[in-house]
Amino acid sequence: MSATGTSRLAALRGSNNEGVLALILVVLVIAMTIVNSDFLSAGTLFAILRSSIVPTVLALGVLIVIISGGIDVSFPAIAIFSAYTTVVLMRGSGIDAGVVLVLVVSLVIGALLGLVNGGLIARFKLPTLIVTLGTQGIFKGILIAYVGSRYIAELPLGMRMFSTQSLLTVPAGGENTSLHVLVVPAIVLCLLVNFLLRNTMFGRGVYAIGNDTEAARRVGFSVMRIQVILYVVAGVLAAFGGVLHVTLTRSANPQDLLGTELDTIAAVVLGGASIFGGRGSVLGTMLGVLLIQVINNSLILMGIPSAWQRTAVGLLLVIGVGVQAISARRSSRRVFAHREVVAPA
Amino acid sequence: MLVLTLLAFAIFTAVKPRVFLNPLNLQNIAIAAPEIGLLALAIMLTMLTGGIDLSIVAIANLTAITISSLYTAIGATDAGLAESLAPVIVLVGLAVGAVGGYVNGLLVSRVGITPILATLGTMQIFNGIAITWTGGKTLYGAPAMLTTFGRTVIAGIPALFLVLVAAAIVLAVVINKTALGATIRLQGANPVAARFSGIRTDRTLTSTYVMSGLLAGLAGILFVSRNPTASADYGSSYVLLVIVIAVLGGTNPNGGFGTVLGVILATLTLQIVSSGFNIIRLSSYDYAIAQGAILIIIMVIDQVTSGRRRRTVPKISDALATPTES
Amino acid sequence: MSSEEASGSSGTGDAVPILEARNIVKTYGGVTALHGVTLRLTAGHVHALAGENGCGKSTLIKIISGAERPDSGEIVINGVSHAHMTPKGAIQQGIQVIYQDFSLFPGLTVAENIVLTSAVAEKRTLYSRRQSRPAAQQIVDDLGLSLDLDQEVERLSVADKQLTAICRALINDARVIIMDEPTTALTHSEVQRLFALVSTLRARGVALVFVSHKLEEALQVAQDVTILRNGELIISGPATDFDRRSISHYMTGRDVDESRLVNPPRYDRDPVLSVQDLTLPGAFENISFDLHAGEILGLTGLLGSGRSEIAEALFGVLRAESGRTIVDGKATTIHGIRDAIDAGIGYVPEDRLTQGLFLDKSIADNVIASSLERHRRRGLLDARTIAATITEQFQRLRIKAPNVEAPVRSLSGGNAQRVVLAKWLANGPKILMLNGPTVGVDVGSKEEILTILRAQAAAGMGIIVISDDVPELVSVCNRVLVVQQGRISATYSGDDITPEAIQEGMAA
Amino acid sequence: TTGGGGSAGSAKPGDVKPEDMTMVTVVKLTGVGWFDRMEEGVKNFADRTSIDARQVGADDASPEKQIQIIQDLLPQNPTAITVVPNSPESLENVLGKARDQGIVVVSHEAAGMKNVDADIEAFDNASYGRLIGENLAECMGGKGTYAAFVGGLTAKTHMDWVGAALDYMKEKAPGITRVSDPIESKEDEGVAYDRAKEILAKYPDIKGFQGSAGTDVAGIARAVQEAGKQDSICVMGTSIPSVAKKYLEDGSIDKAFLWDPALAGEAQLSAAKIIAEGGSIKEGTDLGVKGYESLNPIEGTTNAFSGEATLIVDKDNVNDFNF
Ligand SMILES: Nc1ncnc2c1ncn2[C@@H]1O[C@H](COP(=O)(O)OP(=O)(O)OP(=O)(O)O)[C@@H](O)[C@H]1O
Ligand SMILES: Nc1ncnc2c1ncn2[C@@H]1O[C@H](COP(=O)(O)OP(=O)(O)OP(=O)(O)O)[C@@H](O)[C@H]1O
Ligand SMILES: [Mg+2]
Ligand SMILES: [Mg+2]
Repeated sequence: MSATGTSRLAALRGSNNEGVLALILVVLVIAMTIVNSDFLSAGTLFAILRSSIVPTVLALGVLIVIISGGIDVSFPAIAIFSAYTTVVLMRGSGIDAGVVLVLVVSLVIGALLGLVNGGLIARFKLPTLIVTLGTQGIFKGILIAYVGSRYIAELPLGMRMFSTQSLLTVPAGGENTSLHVLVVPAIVLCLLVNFLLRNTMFGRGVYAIGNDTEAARRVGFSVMRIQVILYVVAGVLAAFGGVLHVTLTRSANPQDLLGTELDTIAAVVLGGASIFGGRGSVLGTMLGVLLIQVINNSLILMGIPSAWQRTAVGLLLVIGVGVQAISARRSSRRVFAHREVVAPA
Repeated sequence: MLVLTLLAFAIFTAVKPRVFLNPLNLQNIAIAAPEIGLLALAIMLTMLTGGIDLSIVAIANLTAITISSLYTAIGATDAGLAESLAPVIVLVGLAVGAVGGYVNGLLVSRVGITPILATLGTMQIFNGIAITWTGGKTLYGAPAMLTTFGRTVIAGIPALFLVLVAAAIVLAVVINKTALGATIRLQGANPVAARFSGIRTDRTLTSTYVMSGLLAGLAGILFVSRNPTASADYGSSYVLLVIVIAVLGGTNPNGGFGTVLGVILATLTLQIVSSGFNIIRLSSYDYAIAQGAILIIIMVIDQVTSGRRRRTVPKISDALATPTES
Repeated sequence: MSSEEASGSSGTGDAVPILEARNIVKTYGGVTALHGVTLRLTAGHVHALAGENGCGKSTLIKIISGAERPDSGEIVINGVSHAHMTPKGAIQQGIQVIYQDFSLFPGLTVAENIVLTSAVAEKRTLYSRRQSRPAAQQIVDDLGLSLDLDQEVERLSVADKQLTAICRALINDARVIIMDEPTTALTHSEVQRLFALVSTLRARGVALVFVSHKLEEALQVAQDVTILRNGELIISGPATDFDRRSISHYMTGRDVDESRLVNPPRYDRDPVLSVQDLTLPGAFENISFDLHAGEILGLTGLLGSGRSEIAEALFGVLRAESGRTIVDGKATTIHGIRDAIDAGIGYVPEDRLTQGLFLDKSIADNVIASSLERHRRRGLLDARTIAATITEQFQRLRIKAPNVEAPVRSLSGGNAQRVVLAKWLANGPKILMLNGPTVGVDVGSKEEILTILRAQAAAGMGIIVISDDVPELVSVCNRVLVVQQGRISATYSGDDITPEAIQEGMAA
Repeated sequence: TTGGGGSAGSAKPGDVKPEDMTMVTVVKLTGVGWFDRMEEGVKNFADRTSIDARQVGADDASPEKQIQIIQDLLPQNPTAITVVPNSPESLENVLGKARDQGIVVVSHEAAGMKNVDADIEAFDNASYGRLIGENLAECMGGKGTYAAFVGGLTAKTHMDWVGAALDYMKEKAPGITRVSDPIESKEDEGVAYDRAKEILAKYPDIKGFQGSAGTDVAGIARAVQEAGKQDSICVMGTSIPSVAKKYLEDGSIDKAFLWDPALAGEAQLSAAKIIAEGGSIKEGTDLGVKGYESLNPIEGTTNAFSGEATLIVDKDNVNDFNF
């Protein structure tokens, strides 16, 4: 095959197999539409998009951490901690806070919690998995033991007002189905993080650290600073996700989100990020989340009996990543043009 | 790590000697530890190759369910027969564990799926199978052989604990004294070099996950031995816990380094700490806080002390790669 | 050209140094890497830093670049004294380093790797692939290279990785450029282009440090020479005062004999390896040759000629599409590395760090990595024979390390290579293929390694040396095959094996 | 074996004064509204009787943690342990040990357990489920399709409730059919919402929903409301007033069913007290707690009794509750 041909192929596939993932997604959707024609409807589409909002935002934070060569399991705790605490504070202070105040408060809390992670990891060079496993317990404990454990149904204005806003509404069948307005901030955040990772030196630094921390130091990146900042950013994103979650569910429940960490990490890795660090893209992550949401939100439509649904989710996940893994292997086959190419690990 | 275990022990002994040193309490620790310890060993083994196995708890439950339902099925027709077939039934259960592990092994080695994804998928598959199989109900009934074994105490030490000890010893031998063990560690240290050194990567990975499946199966047997029930959702809280234990025990999640002893000690430490806190009437959330704090403090101490030994830290998580396994 | 420039320069004496490292002491745990070494760099001069493997060259460089901190000593830049440097500080002072281990980012593209350092130094906040590309393109063109700027570094050959590292250092208008063995993987012509660029840099008044175990290269570019031995400064002076012999004498403290010395193979017996019409389209075509017991066969050619692929096909890394491989008279199909090893073939790969070594593992673990099967007794590993093997190899290859438990990461380049060699000798193969066996290895060790190869050959092993180090080929090979465009274009044997002959065979 | 649990071991029944008694209530998990409420009842009981009674529980509803907690209680040798099991069967062993040791054991939400001195239910799950079914059928006007949600396919009580409701429909409201097996909400309001949306998409003319976990109906109600069908669809099921309030008010939840965990907790403890003092629990026993004044044995069991403590919440009385 010709060099240009392969490079065009590679371009299609994307640096992290985004292409393949997109293809899998399309195939899946087609298959599901064949099984049940109702599947391909504005209603389902909107529902899936809506249910992807929070996972996507959370995944963005995870993505940054994973690219830097770390693993964060504390983000659900940070998310719900920030959002719930904000709600409690607002109720306590009696002011019916608007969007700005709500966001400021919760994002600051998220940033602080992220700072705890980043500080420990950067200062003591600790394994990220362990640190975040630790802080996760601490945050969760403090939240429920000292902030509160009640299910709160009355939200501050800043959250209330968006809970039921919709972006656009289309008539489908009898009634109207509408797309929730909060997809907008989700998409904006995706663009922002994408910019942060691709077009800022900080972003390059994150990739550099993930590739080879020592080499990053040698080219002059201040590894510590970047690490601290990136965990703060991750904390802020988590907090944002938490606020979106509370807004969407129209209630603040301190037990929510906890326990979803592995699924989110899976979505990010599915999106082409390497758990060993140095690789990953926002686009891939979005596709990864979308794929998992499509799977989760279509089983009833597919008429799969409840008892079999977990199995189905697992199977689809394995098949999805399997196809991807195989195609990734293919792409790493060597091409000879009388120039040596070392096959990657 | 040993220091730590003793420390934890000492503290609680000091705080509430009557209750804590109560043989009953010590036995409790020794009864709860084994199933967790086995699962932690399984995770540690897969981490040695730079992977992870999230499906172990699901596998353990499948084993438990297999044993319980086989027993009750045969028992329905002929109770005596069921009892006499107990050993066979247990072996079948163990086999289920091995098969589960084999599936993981194939996905990771042949198909080449990232372990965390492969096993997250199979975790749901196995768990789903369990739910379909049991219809979500908790099965009741297990061979008397197992239940009596579960209650047996030899020289003040619960038989269950001896199982863990035995398993640990066997695993330690496999890891440190066999070619397979060596290849597992090398595989984790540098997969490419492993390939170029003639190590059969596929075979190594497959056997690793089969072994982890077997350990999980053994844990499943302990489940039913502790109480003659089997359900799809038992032990779900163990997944994160055993990861904590493995890493706390000095296993490097990036592969290559980890020790059986470290994991066992870490298991005991956490058990001692948890029952200790329970005794001093700490709420489960205060406990969550304490556990997290302890975890981090230990790592910091370990880092500060070992920091002098190891200068350069290529990857952040290598910080705890202390080559003590050989 | 170099010679006349060398004479033109007046040594280190009068000119003011723009950077001076004074009385540097550095210890790693037990190992003393440097005690009291001083290095003075003069604007417009290339300073050759020579010494055996593990004598402290890279350590000195890492200290100047801030990658490591000295235990004592100072670094004086334009009269300003620093107790130690930081990577960022050094870069801002205009110090650029080509690290021996490249220190590249495998997941990023060539272009990104090249421009990243300068971007950091300029304290940029934003980064744009598009804008950074031309700069990278520029330097690549200056060096007349054919690097694919959009390729991920992970996918590159060692040579291209090295070229990328070089480009990265040269792109910044640095005042001091330190090259730690920059030419290990480069072809003759690439080296010459590098040197051309070096002299333009000198004209700009840049001070350069050049570390290489290819002594004639060092003498060709350098005006000043400093020689270390076991972390001690032995001598420092103008290049004109040195020649190849004297340098290797100062390095090793003895006379190194590099003359051609070969003993006759067992041509009487059947070949241990017979390759017939081996073909992998795009990589190599119709490769046929015999290798006899006791024979050392040279396989050379320009980089990318296909010489490495041939070896990798024989070792099962690649799968040849057609052709026969006959080992010890038995037709053998080699579909995987394991097949090759079972057939008694060993391979010391080109990319030592990723393919050859377990860097974080101990020397001991590395040495037995390939011979675990042979060390089993009743299913278990036999600790005693293992210990025996390890100590035997450790001593035979004279690996310089505190003990066998030292992590390979802590070894110097040459010693690391000995570990890879030890790994294979421990498995006692019939056929041993070595790709660039003495790349980055000092003259002394080189001689020792070649001696080991001769001894193995004498003991009946068939050896294939893939290399473009002509003197090396001349000194050990019974026969030399030249590969061009994936075909064997010439064969030399006996007295036809002369540097000149091989040079033009490769160039032709 | 009813009553007389304290026969074996240290705590001789009868002769212990309340001041010297310690009782521990082990719940599924702490830090959720439901069990916070139950803790209020436990405190009430402690104040009322001057018995040292406290509530403990894990940070998630997992059987293994509950076993662990009870294991760790044994050495402290309390007078009584009352427990709300996550998985009754898996507690049999450890509770057996407790009783051998002379500890009185009373359970809740676990009718049919063997190794307990008594099991106290707010009601028997069958009739509670049928009650929900009856109300749902009436609301749906006796015809149409409905879907049932459970916190988890492994949550026994939930499965009982939806099962009983379905039986009711089969017998009394043949015009009503259930669209699929019980749907799993994973105890998560968000999941309940997503599943409800799917159901609405697949069965546009669905007429009713039954929820089981505390937050199911809230999630369902949100989906229904967004589809603008709160008037045409009946949403009913187990929930907590504080959770259901806002949706009851706008009619997207029609009725919520529950029992007051505070009273349930108190009832368990007073049953334990009676047994510890040598008495026994039998038909008609008065636990001195509202809704538990006259216990009825639950058929098919020897030691399980139910009160009549079912509460039905709708938009009119929702504000009478403070939990
Ligand atoms: N990180 C480290 N930890 C421990 N010892 C080290 C470390 N780095 C280098 N050393 C030791 O310091 C000595 C000097 O190493 P250095 O890499 O400077 O040698 P070198 O002159 O560059 O050799 P070569 O020519 O093979 O590159 C060696 O003995 C090496 O083992
Ligand atoms: N408002 C309510 N009215 C009646 N029963 C309820 C109510 N809320 C929860 N329950 C039931 O009470 C028990 C405890 O509920 P809760 O959700 O707080 O704990 P849980 O661990 O989630 O238990 P479950 O998973 O069974 O709900 C569960 O059986 C639950 O179904
Ligand atoms: Mg060096
Ligand atoms: Mg609940």
